[in-house]
Formats: sequence, structure tokens, C-alpha cells
Amino acid sequence: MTTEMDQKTKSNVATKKLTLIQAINEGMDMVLERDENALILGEDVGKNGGVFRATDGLQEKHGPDRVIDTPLSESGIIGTSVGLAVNGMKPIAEIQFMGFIYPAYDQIMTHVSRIRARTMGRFSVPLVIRAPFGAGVRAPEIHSDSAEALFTHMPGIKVVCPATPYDAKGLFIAAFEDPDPVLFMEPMHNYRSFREDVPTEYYTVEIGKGKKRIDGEDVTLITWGAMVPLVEKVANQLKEKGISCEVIDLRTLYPIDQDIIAESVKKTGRAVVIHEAPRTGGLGNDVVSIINDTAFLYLKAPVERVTGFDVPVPFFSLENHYLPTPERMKKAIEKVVHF
Amino acid sequence: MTTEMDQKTKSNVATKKLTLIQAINEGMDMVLERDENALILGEDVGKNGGVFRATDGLQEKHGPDRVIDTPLSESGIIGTSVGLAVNGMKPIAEIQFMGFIYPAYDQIMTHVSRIRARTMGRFSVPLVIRAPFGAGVRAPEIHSDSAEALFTHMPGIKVVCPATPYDAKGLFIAAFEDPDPVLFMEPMHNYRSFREDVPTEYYTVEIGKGKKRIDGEDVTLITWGAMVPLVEKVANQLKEKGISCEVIDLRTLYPIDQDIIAESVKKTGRAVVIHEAPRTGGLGNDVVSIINDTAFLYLKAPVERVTGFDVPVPFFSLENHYLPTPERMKKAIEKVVHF
Amino acid sequence: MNKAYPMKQVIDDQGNLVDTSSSSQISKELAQNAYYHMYRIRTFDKKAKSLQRQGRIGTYPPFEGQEASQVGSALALRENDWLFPTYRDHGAMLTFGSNMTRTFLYWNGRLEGCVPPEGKNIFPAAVPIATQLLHAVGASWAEKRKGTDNIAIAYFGDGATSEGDFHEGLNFASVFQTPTIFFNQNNGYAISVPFERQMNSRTIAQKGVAYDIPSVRVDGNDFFAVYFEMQEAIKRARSGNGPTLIEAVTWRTGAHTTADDPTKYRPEGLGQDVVDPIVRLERFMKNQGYYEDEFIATTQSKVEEEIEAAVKEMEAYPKANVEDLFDHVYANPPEQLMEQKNSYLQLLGGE
Amino acid sequence: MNKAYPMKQVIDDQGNLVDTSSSSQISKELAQNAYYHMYRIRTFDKKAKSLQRQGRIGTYPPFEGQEASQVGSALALRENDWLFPTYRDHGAMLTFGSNMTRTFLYWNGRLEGCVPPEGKNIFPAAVPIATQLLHAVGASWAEKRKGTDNIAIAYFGDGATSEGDFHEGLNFASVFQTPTIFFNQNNGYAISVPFERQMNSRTIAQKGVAYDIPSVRVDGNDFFAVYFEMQEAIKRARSGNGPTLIEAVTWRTGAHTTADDPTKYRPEGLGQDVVDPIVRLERFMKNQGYYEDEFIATTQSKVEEEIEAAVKEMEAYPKANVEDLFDHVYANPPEQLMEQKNSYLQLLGGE
Ligand SMILES: Cc1ncc(C[n+]2csc(CCOP(=O)(O)OP(=O)(O)O)c2C)c(N)n1
Ligand SMILES: Cc1ncc(C[n+]2csc(CCOP(=O)(O)OP(=O)(O)O)c2C)c(N)n1
Ligand SMILES: [Mg+2]
Ligand SMILES: [Mg+2]
Repeated sequence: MTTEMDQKTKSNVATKKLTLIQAINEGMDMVLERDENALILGEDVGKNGGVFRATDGLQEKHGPDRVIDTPLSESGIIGTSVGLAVNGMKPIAEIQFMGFIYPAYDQIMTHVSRIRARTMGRFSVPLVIRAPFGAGVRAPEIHSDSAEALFTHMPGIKVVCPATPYDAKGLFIAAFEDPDPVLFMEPMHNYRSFREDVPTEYYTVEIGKGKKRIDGEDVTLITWGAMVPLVEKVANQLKEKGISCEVIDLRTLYPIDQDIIAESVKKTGRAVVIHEAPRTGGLGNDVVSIINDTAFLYLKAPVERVTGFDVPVPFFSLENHYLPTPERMKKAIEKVVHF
Repeated sequence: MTTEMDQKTKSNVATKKLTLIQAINEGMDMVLERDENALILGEDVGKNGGVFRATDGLQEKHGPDRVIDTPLSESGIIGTSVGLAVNGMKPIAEIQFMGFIYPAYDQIMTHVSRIRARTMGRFSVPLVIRAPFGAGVRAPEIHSDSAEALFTHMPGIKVVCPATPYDAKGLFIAAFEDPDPVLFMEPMHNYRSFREDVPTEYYTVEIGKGKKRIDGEDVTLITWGAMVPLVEKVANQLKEKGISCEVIDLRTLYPIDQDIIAESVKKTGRAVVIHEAPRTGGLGNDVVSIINDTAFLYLKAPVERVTGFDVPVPFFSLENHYLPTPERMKKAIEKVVHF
Repeated sequence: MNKAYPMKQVIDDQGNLVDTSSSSQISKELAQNAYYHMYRIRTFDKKAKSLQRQGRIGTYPPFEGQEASQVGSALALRENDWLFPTYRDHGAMLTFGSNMTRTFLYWNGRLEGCVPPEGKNIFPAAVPIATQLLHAVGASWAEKRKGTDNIAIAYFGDGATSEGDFHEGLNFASVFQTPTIFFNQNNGYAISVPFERQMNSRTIAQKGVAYDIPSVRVDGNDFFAVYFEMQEAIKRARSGNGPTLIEAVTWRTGAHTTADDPTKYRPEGLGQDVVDPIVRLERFMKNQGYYEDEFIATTQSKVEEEIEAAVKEMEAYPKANVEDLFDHVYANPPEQLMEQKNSYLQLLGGE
Repeated sequence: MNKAYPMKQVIDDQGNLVDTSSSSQISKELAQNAYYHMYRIRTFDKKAKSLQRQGRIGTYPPFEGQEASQVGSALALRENDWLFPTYRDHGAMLTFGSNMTRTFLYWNGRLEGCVPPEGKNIFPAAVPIATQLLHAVGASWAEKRKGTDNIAIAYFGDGATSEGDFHEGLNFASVFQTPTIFFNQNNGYAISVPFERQMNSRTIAQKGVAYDIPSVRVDGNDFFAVYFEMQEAIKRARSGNGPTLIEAVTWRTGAHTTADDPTKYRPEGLGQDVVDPIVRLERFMKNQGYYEDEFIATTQSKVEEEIEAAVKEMEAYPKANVEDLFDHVYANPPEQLMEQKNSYLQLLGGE
């Protein structure tokens, strides 16, 4: 895993080696510290510190009035957050797993995302909705959905998805500061899979900007979330075989950084999009459209998509077949390179 | 509006001139008549005959046990339908407007669409969910959403969207006969906008097959629902200007008829997708991907998308600006033709 | 309506005082103020229906018959309270301080109709049924957190009680003891579905038991009954004693909306025994000597004038601005959206 | 647990009969059958926990402590009834006739675990909380439509009462008078959230009032209390008198799942006064002379054997079939999906 860091961290700011989930915990701790209107709501986020321990220690430190165990009620959590947010609070709502966000879909679609537009800015919902997502951790049914496309197709909300500890803390703080609602997707597969240097200070990573993780010449690999380390690995392996892959981590899924995609594909002339969610309706199609719109004349081969199949995320005995494998990625990369 | 009809209707079967909503009413009447397990559930579908009169007369004819007014509760309607369907009934559930389907999203996503897969076929949900959708009829807020992309990205369900009375009756009956759940989207703008000859007999239109509505040479226009008549009009206008447009009505949105798209774009080398839903995450992106996958080498210009903007469907004073206009379509068509 | 379950009443159909426990609080001023507001919103409602018939506004959901509920509840509120209405509660909103021109604009499909006057905590009408209950819980919870004694009221209908959000809202309010008033207008119908098919329970008030929320059933056509029960609930809320559920039993005199035809589903004559809430108040005022000709005449002319002016202003309002389609979706609209806007404006300009 | 609200009990913690109204129905056979099933599922549960610790199955949610509730309810059902469980109700499912090998397979991430034996109406465990209540309403409604007297039971926890689907399910059942039993196991916790923070009401039973659904609170650690109250509810349902809500007050002895650490949130010693339901039944059986050594010995060896065989079968089960990923999504899979399948199988074959 590349642990390239931004400018500021290359200078001599203090850092700590953190996992992705620790970085998010630290981000939450900091905003609770700095903004008295910040509060956390969710199922088991208090005493238990969250089923993944993302909010570990926060209730103890900031009090049960700031870090609040709610009833088991996703529409309740989000609907109440709307009311809190329009009245000056800055709620951070945890949805225990993204597969359980669906009961709140109505509140998010018809209110969270629309209140600013409906009231010409008179009311707004500065709400962060955190949701662990993705397969590959042998979780029970429904726990492993990747539902980003249901939210990127929802005007009025932003969708963010860090892949690394550094980005996780910085994007979380940016999401918190954002005047609009942000869905903050946490790849649970990456929660503890590696550590990297994370500045101890308060910093943001800009929403709407992707990141080039590996420079390459022959083909652009575009991905996000838990796929990022895997795609990097594939890129490194292919380098040895003489294929030079550029790897882009989108980091923000709405609004997508079109420039970083366009620039890279103009250079390489070839692209593969990789994501976990099912193929049809997946965000990969948006990336194909962006390439179509911005780099058509540079394309040397059709864009390939390596995605989850058009099936529900299966029981865990089959999940590794559902998820994009290095073999499928390589096959697609070779296909575009040798087109 | 072209009223091309299928083979069978060209022969001498009896027909009646019906509007789209009458055709759906007739389809429901027929399945209630033929299948004692068919039943209709929804808000105001009984005595009132539906807020659009889609179920007009059906309760009177088939009884309040077959055409059932439910409490105001979308998750209730769909969740109960799951239980009815796995136990031998064939429910037809009406969601009053597609913008009110969101409270039922959890039941559709986690149960309706997954039960067959989860139980290896032991249980299945032969359920038709009817939902009027789309803007342009001066309806109040939320009533005008086009949410197809939230369901085409949902493995286990099919999505159907007739644009004409003939297709409406035939696709409805096909949806009813389908062993799997089908979301049946009804373009309310077309409910009464024109009539065509509809066979009085029982017939189906195959799910998964698009329809070429106008033959053309220069560019392929791909669309569905309420956009179909509008796109046909634009195609006819441009013919006079010397641009020959092929118009394809997808009719089924999942699974999409890839062949009809590929064949046409291979011929014309140019394509424009037109739909009402917002651009980002819209089904238009899937069409772009299909073209990328199947007709890349034939493409003479990037595919254009003419869609709703990335904003919530606005209040009706602005809805005609939100919806794709003939001007926007023409601009896009001219752009691809003169690329 | 279910007459089998008793409900709180202060004045009866004939305008007689039947419960004297609050009579010391009944004054000429209160009665006249109630009358003024009920007359005002009734006249607004009539005007809106007629504008719709003439095609000058869009589909409109009349609240005729529910004026005592809407005015009785809204008048009990205080400046900084929060109001979360449905599409049928523009009477309550106007009484609490909505702008009338903007209310007409709302029903004419204009975004401006959702923007309350500066300083007024009036949420735009919830169209998706029952969703606003949770917003009221959240907003009133925020007041509690800030240490104020402001409260929030959520309006909703009988049909709304069937949605999951009704339940989740009451449970949250109960668990967190938020200062929220759940104000139900049981007007007998949810579009075409009568109360008895919406639920099997004979009252809505009893649903409070599920959450140990104090609840009360009140005659929603009796201004005083509504107003005094609201005061009880508000007192409880302001003093930190949590939420209340109020079932105001009333009657939708007309159609669900101007697009609806109640003769399709409502038995002829049903509801004809319901005494109009304004008539009832008039009778009471006459009994008490509060029904003064001059007051009535002034009220009528003042209201007519206000409404005429509002209609005029609505119709003279600058055309809907296309830029508004794009500009309010985000505080800082993303580049893609600005591109969509610019290219569309360019196309429009070039026409 | 809330001891302030009385709940129905037949035998007390010491195994003494405290309610004799049903004592004529208590027989040695019934007691021994109850014991057999409770012992059987307890042993299954222990085995599952130990398999999980050894990495031989995935995350597992133990039901230890809830055996009287699960067996008492499931034994009251009849062959053609419908059972809609949660992830924690494999005890009830096994008692009603689930296949044990497949139950292990389920917790080993295998699709086969969701498929009930032919003819058995057992739905796969609902993971999204409270969703299954509506399925039970629908399935039992279908039975009513078919004119049978079969019923459906939905299992759910205390936490589940907070979801909208709980409310919508009870309302539908009440309005359509479906033969549905809503069987709540109030085990004190929803993961880390205790009953008192999940709701402000002191019982779950009282929530039935909202729908005019008959409800009862029963000692969920008392097999007989559960079994007899179930019979009442079932009688009502089969005879066309609609749904019942049963709150079985019990206790989750262990962790929420094998991934959970209750010491993080559960005060030490809490629940230690709860007498294990199997111990309680044993005491009763000893009091009555039903606790026969031979019966106990046979039961133990029979259960051990069955479980060992099931584990063996589970572990010898053919490897998960990749084709199953694709083949059951639709009755007639679309072309696109078949292409995805074929190209993936080809790639796998080529490895
Ligand atoms: C979630 C949702 N489902 C359906 C509708 C359509 N609809 C609008 S009003 C209405 C009836 C509401 O009845 P009630 O709650 O009694 O309020 P009332 O109209 O009588 O004031 C329905 C079904 C909606 N607006 N939202
Ligand atoms: C809709 C939904 N939200 C959250 C979860 C995560 N979750 C799994 S079990 C559980 C607690 C359930 O508590 P309860 O209903 O009391 O049942 P118990 O586990 O005690 O048997 C939660 C929150 C879920 N499965 N579904
Ligand atoms: Mg009503
Ligand atoms: Mg529990």
C-alpha cells in the first residue's frame, strides 16, 4: 500500500501511525472538541463505542449528551438529525452498516438532500452520515452492500469514500465542515488492514478531488474504497510484466473529480474502472460517461469495468467470487492494453 | 406519435382505441379475471379507483377482497406483499407516486429482490409494483421523481416502462406472469395524452426487448417513458432538416436490450440518450457503457446524454426547464452529427 | 367520526359552554382573535380554491372545516417555537406568521413559497407523509440542548399514523423527552380511505400509550378545547416534561385536493351533522355578546383587502428564475452542476 | 428486567407451580418434550459458539437463556404454520423442524442454510431488523384468503420495536385481522442498548393498545407460561379473531454475537439473578418426579449424536458452488447475467 502523503505532512508536522478507523475516531474526537454543536447519534455508538469501535472512548470523553445511543431506528436517526441540523446542531449520524441505510432512504432522499434547495437556502442540513460498507470480512447477510450509486444519483448530498487513514481523517473533517450533507462511506475491509502516518493536527482533505496513487503510462485504473490497495497491488505486479498502470483513487464519489480522470486517460488512452457494487447501475458507468465526454478522441480501446456481478452480495462463502479479483482486473487490463 | 403495432395486431384481432392508463386498467382487469390469486393492494385503489383512476371499476367488479385499500404505509404494502407472494398470491401493489416508493425501499432492496437468491429458489416473490412517475404534469413536490436507476441497480428485480397503450397492456400482463418481481413504471405524462389501437385479447409484450420506433441512418436516439413521443417529434422535425434519426424505446430498463442498441449504433455510429432523471447516476450512463462495450469501433462521436439536471425535480413553475427540451435534444443531436 | 369515545369539549355545537374549568381564560379578546384568524384562513382557503378553478394556481388541498384545529393550535404557540406542517396546514402556518403571498406562490409551484419570513421557524410543508414528525423531534431536541424553553409542533393527519415515521418519531420523543407536540388532525379521511380502514383502534389518542406519552382527544372543531389542551401540552413541554400527542377530531368538509372527487367514495350526506367550527364559534360569541357588528365588518374588510393584495402580489411576482433551479442545491455548487447551468442558460439565451 | 410490571407465570424460579389454571394440561410428556428441545438447542448453541471460536463457522449470535421462549412458542405451532425468525431464533427454527446441518451451514456463510426442509414454511432469518413482521402478516393473510386455519408467527427482539416496520406490521394485522402472532423476545438488550433506552414505556405488551391488538406479557423463561399463552393466541388466530402480541420477558445470557463484548456495556453481575430456563424446568420436573435418569441420559446421548453428525455433515459438505452466485437471482436469468457468469467461470477454469 502506498502511503504517499500530502505536502503538509511531508513537512515536519507531528504524525502518528493510525489505522483507518483510528483516524476516523480521531477526526470525530477533534470536531467534538472544537464545536460544541457537534454530536454523534447512532445505534451502539455510546457505551459500546460502536460495533467496530469507531466511536470508542468518545462518550466517556464528551459525555452521553454528545455521543448518543439511539433506539434501533434508522429513519429515526436521520429524520431527527434533520431537525437537529436545521436548528443549529451538527449531527454525525452512524448507520451501523450501509446495508441498513435503506430504512432511512426516504428521509435522505426527500429531506436531507432537498431542504436547502426547497427553501432557497433558508434551511440547510450540515449532517455527516457515516456508514461502513463493502464485502470481504465474512459478515452476515446484508452487512456487505456497496450502495454508493443510490446516493450519487441524489442531488443535494455529497458522497465521500476514503481508502487510507490520512484521507479518512482529512475527509471526515472536511465532511463535518461542509455546509451540506455528506455521506461518509467507510470501507470496513480497510478499517484495520494497515496503518499510515496521520498528522495529529486538525486538517482537511478537499472534497471533490481524486488522488493519483501510482503514476503510469499505459492504462488508467480508476477505483475507490477497499479496492484501492488491491488495485495498487495489481498495478505493481503488472509493472513487472511491463504494463505501466496509473492508479486513481476517486476519494469523492459525488462530485467526481472529472479533471483527474480526463487528464490521466488523455495520457494513457486506456481505462479500467474497478468497484465492488453490481455492474448495472454502478458508478463505473458514470466514469465511462466522463471518459466518453472528456477523452473520447484519446481512447485506444473501450473502457473496461471490473465490478461486482449483477447479483446481491452473496453469503460469505461466495463473497470472494463476488468481489473483483486480481485475476479479473488483470484480464481486463490486458484486454484494453492489447486491444 | 407513431402507433406502429406488432405483427399480431396487424392481423385482424379486435382492437379498441385506448389511452395508456385504460390499457393498464384493462390488463389488471384481465389478470384479476383469469387468476384467482391475483389481487391489488394500495392506497385509494379501491372505492376511489386510484388517484389517477388506474384501478377504476376494478373493486366494484372483483370485490373488496381482491382490490384492497390499505393503510397509508408503503413499507407495509410491499412487506405484506412479500408474505402474500411467497404464500401463493400474486399481488399487484400500487405505489401512489414513485416519489413515495422510498419508504418501501428497504423491503424492496433487502427482501423483494433477494428472496429467490437467498433461498435458492425455494421462495419467490412474483409481485408487480406499479408506480406512476415523471414530471411535466404540474404536480406538487416529490410527486414527479424518476427513480428508475435506484431499481436497475438492484439485482433480483426487473424494471419495465411502457410508453404506449399497446406496450402498457402487453408489458403489464408479462410483468404479472413473470415469476420474479417487476417494477412497472407508468409515465403519468402519457396516461391520457394519446390513444392507440390496443387488442382486446390477452397478450404479452416480452420483457427485455426494446422497440425501434423510427428507422434512421445518422444517429440513434435512445429513450423511454414520457420522453418517447417527444423524441419522436424531434426526430420527425430533424428529418426535414436532413438529419435521419433512429429512435429506440427501451421499454424494459432492466434487463436492457443490449442488442437493439448495439445494432443501431453500429449502423449510425452516433448516439444520444435522453431521460428525465438526473444526469449523474442516471440510466443514461449504463447506455453509454453498453455502447462502449458493444459498438466502440463504430462510434464516430462521443455519445451525448440529454437528461434532467443534477438537481431535485423542482417545483412545477420550473419543471419544464428541468425536463429535457426539444432544443436541448436538437443541440445534442447536431453536436454528435457534426462532430 | 366516532362519537363513542368521549372527547374534550369546551363549547358544544350550539355554542354553549359545557366545560367551565377554563372559563376564566375565555375573554372577548380571545374569542375575537380566534374568529379573526379562522375567518381569515377560511377566506384564504376559498380564494385558493377559486384561483385553482380558474387555472391561476395549481392543485390545492383545502382545509375547510379544520379551522378551529389549525387556529387553536397555532395561536397557542410563541414567537420562537417551531412549526412543522403538512400540505394541508397553511391555515396554521398563516396564523403563526407565514407570508400570504408566498403561500399562494407555493401553490403556484414556486420555490419562494417554502421560505418563511425571517426569524420565523416554519418548515416547508411535508409532502411525504409523516416524515416531518421526526424533524419536529430533532428541532425541539436542539432547543432543549440549547437550554431554551422553545418547543416544536408537528401537524399530521389520521392517515399519517400508519407510516413508520409516526412511530419512530413518537418513540424518539419519548426516549429523549423532547418538547414536541404531535398535533393530529383526524379529519376522517386519508384521501378516500376512511378512519375505520386506516386503523382498527377507535382513537388515535390511545396510540400514545405505546410510548407512555400523555395523550388527549379533543373536539377539533372547538377552538377553545384545542387552544386550552394545547396550552396544557405546551406547559408540559416548556417545563421539561416531554412530548404530548393530541388528537383533534375534525372533519374535512371538501375534497382531498382540487383534483379529488369525494363523491366517488364518501357516502352522501356523511358529515352533514358536523357543525362548521366558525358557525360554532359565532354561536358562542353571540351567546356571550362578543359578536359585535363592527368587529365583524372590520374583520371582513381587513381580510378581503389582505387577500386581494396577496393575490395581486402573487400574480405580479417576477417570473420564476431559471437560475434558481441550480443555485440552491448546494451551498457551493459543484463544477459539473455549474457546467449544466451555464450550458443551459446559454442555450436559452441563444433562442 | 422490569419486575414492576406483573407477568404471566406458571412455574416460578424454584420450579413450583404458581398458576394452576392450566395444570391439567401439564403432563410428563409435555415437560420431557420441552426439556428435550431446550436441552437440544442449548447444546446446539454451545457447539456453535465453540465452532466459531475455532474458526470453523463465522460470527454467531447465541440464544442462550432464551430457550424457554423459543421452544415454548415453536412447540405450540402446527405442521403447516409459518415461521418468520430473526438471526437469533435458530432455536425456534430447529424446534419447528429446520435441518440442523443447514443451520450450521447458514452460520458458515452458506446459501443452503436458508433453504428449509420441503414442506416446512420456515422463512430465512431476517437480518434487517423488524422487516419480517410484515412478511408474517402477508403470509398469514394468504392463509386466511385460502380459507385454511394456518397461522404465522413472527419472532423479533425488544430493539425491533423501534423500527417503523414493527408499527406498520401490527397496524396491517389489526386492520385486516390476519392470523398473526407477534412474538417478542424482550431479552433486555439490543446489542449494547438496554431496554430502558430503547423505549420509555415499561412494557412492550402495552404497545398492542395502539392497534387494539390483544397483548400479553409473559415470563419468557417459563416454558409453560410461554406455551400456554401461545396456545391462547393461536386459538384466537385460528378461529378468525386476529393477531396477538406476546412479550416474552427473557434474558440474553451471553454476548450479542461472538464478535461482541458485553463487558463494554453491561454492568457486572447484571442478570445474575435470572434463573436459567433449563434449570427452572429441571427443578419443576424434579418436583413432579418427571426428571427421570434414563430420560435424561437418552436425551443427552441422542442430542450429542445428532449434533456431532450435523457438524460432520456440515464440514463434509461439498464446497460452495460458484454457479450458485448467479443461478438463483432470477427464475430466468437475463442474458447479461449469464454473460457475467460464463466469462467468470471461464476465467476460473483457465487458472
Ligand atoms: C409517503 C406518502 N405516501 C403517499 C402520499 C400521497 N398522499 C398525499 S395526502 C395522502 C393522504 C393523507 O391523509 P392524512 O394523513 O389523513 O392527511 P389529510 O390529507 O387528511 O390532511 C396521501 C396518501 C404521500 N404524500 N406521501
Ligand atoms: C435495520 C437494521 N439496523 C441495524 C441492524 C444491526 N443490528 C443487528 S442485531 C441488532 C440489535 C437487535 O436487537 P433486538 O431487536 O433486541 O434483538 P436481539 O439481538 O436482542 O435478539 C442491531 C442493531 C440490523 N440488523 N438491521
Ligand atoms: Mg386525514
Ligand atoms: Mg434484544
